Amino acid sequence: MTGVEAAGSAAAEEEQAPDGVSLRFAPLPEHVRTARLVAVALARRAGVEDGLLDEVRLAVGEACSRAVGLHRSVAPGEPVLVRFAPPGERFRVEVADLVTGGPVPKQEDGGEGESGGESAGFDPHGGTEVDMGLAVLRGLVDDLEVETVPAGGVIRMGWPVQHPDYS
Amino acid sequence: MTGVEAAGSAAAEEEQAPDGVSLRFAPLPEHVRTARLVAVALARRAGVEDGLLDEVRLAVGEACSRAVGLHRSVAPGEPVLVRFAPPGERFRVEVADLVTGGPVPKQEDGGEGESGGESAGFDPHGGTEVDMGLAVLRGLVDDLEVETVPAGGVIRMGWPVQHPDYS
Amino acid sequence: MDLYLSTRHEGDRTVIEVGGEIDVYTAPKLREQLVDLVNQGRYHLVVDMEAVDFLDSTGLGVLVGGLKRVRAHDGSLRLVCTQERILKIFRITGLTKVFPIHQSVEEATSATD
Amino acid sequence: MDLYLSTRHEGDRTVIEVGGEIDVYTAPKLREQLVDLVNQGRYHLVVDMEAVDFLDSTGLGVLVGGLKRVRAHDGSLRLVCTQERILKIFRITGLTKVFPIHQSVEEATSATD
Ligand SMILES: Nc1ncnc2c1ncn2[C@@H]1O[C@H](COP(=O)(O)OP(=O)(O)O)[C@@H](O)[C@H]1O
Ligand SMILES: Nc1ncnc2c1ncn2[C@@H]1O[C@H](COP(=O)(O)OP(=O)(O)O)[C@@H](O)[C@H]1O
Repeated sequence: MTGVEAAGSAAAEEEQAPDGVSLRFAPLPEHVRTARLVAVALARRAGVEDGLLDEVRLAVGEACSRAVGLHRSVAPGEPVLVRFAPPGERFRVEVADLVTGGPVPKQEDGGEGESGGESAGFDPHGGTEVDMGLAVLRGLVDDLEVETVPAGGVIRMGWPVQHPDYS
Repeated sequence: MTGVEAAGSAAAEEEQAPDGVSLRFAPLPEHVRTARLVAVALARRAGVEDGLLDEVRLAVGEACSRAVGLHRSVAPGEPVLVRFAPPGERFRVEVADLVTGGPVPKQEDGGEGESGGESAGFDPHGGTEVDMGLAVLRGLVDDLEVETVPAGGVIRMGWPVQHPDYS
Repeated sequence: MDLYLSTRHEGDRTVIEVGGEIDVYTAPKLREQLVDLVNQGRYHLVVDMEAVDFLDSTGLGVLVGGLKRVRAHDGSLRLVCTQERILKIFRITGLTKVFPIHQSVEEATSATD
Repeated sequence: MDLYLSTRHEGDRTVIEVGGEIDVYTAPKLREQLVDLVNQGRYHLVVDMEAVDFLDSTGLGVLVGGLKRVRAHDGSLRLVCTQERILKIFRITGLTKVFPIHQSVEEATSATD
């Protein structure tokens, strides 16, 4: 967790002076791919070892899919925010949603997705998936923090880097 | 220019509810690569034909390099903003800086770059380059608008798409 | 990269070859395919994941949904997967206990347990 | 993708093979190489751009800077480039009138105009 503190809860607040990179996107599945692409490019450049890049790709994708899922039904007009910290001893990423305990109330069960007419009750944007996403994140990422903040929820993740570009 | 109007000058203002994707980054050369990567991925997905992707890559790179160059000497703590409009009849991109006629005053000549000790007077972050960047943009992009707004400068670009994903 | 699907029948078994990325963007396509097959009365499914490059929890969710559907008809859903990075995702979510995972399509189509 | 540089001398000419992306991030490396060569007294440079994948105005600026430097010593800076998408960038900036652009390294190293 050590490397994560410095970032504070900046991602959940308005981003005033990001000294890294931040990506904001409408809660659409296709943009999760953009976030994955950016995450891997930045991780590689930050010096995350090649063997960990798949983990970064999957973890950032999961965190973003989860935020997209949370936003889609109740806050489709609000963007999801991903913040990549500037180069340091760790490669740090924060994914913020506005739904978890945030200004936009979370639905009791995620069952009211847009894909009505489902017989078996599996809703790709419902609670099952959000939980499965968290299960993947918890199993995958050692340096993981899932927090509820006034502005919503933040998932913070960190990975070691081999050669910090700046010190 | 038709496709560009809808976006207004949103990129130059605070981004309240981006329904597309926006990328904010510290004015560092390496982040220009991130912007290029995102631009090409989004352009491809938006339906910009393959033959135009090189143009998108170069143009977005030029606009971002220019903004980075403008920020570096006088506003290194302020981020550059790139905004990709949601899918529509055109693939629209805006790159905003805070220096051109903006809150952060532009230096008279860009000659005070960090690379002192240059004998031949060519400064990679100086005015020459900013002008060369504009020359490339003007020669390259048909649908180009370079505007000074209260918050700084905005470069707006648009390209045709073959199959708008949403209508 | 997109999702590629190709389906073939072998007796009462149906093999679905999946390639590319199964994620929040493409998973609906796979779900549709599984739903269609069940609606056509195909209740013994083998999902060949050897050409899958990326799988996330949305993809897992679709597979779990498929399993629920075929089980409602006393069917089966078997996976073919030998890629360590894909297996890892089933392992950390405990789904290796839920899905029979096979080393080859032959093994999966001939399994009867 | 990064920038790759390799330099060899042929008589009083120096050939600099450039590969990869010349952009705002990598251009300083190329500039340093050109400055070093001029400081070593190499005033006749041939920049082989056949393996360049991407070139932006920062790269153009570095080449123009190199040209200024060698000219201060009555030298020359010739380019080897046949890639249409790279040539296009020289054309739209009017730099085809500033740089001699050759079809091959052989042509460039033997040119005397
Ligand atoms: N619109 C997109 N935004 C972000 N990343 C994308 C996008 N499309 C594809 N990618 C990612 O880029 C990588 C290469 O995909 P590519 O083959 O270029 O895409 P496509 O199948 O659209 O041609 C993949 O890892 C994929 O996740
Ligand atoms: N840190 C980065 N951010 C954004 N784009 C990058 C980054 N590094 C490389 N790219 C882009 O990704 C593409 C493929 O480069 P790749 O070979 O993956 O990079 P690398 O040389 O760092 O391994 C290139 O077009 C390059 O511009």
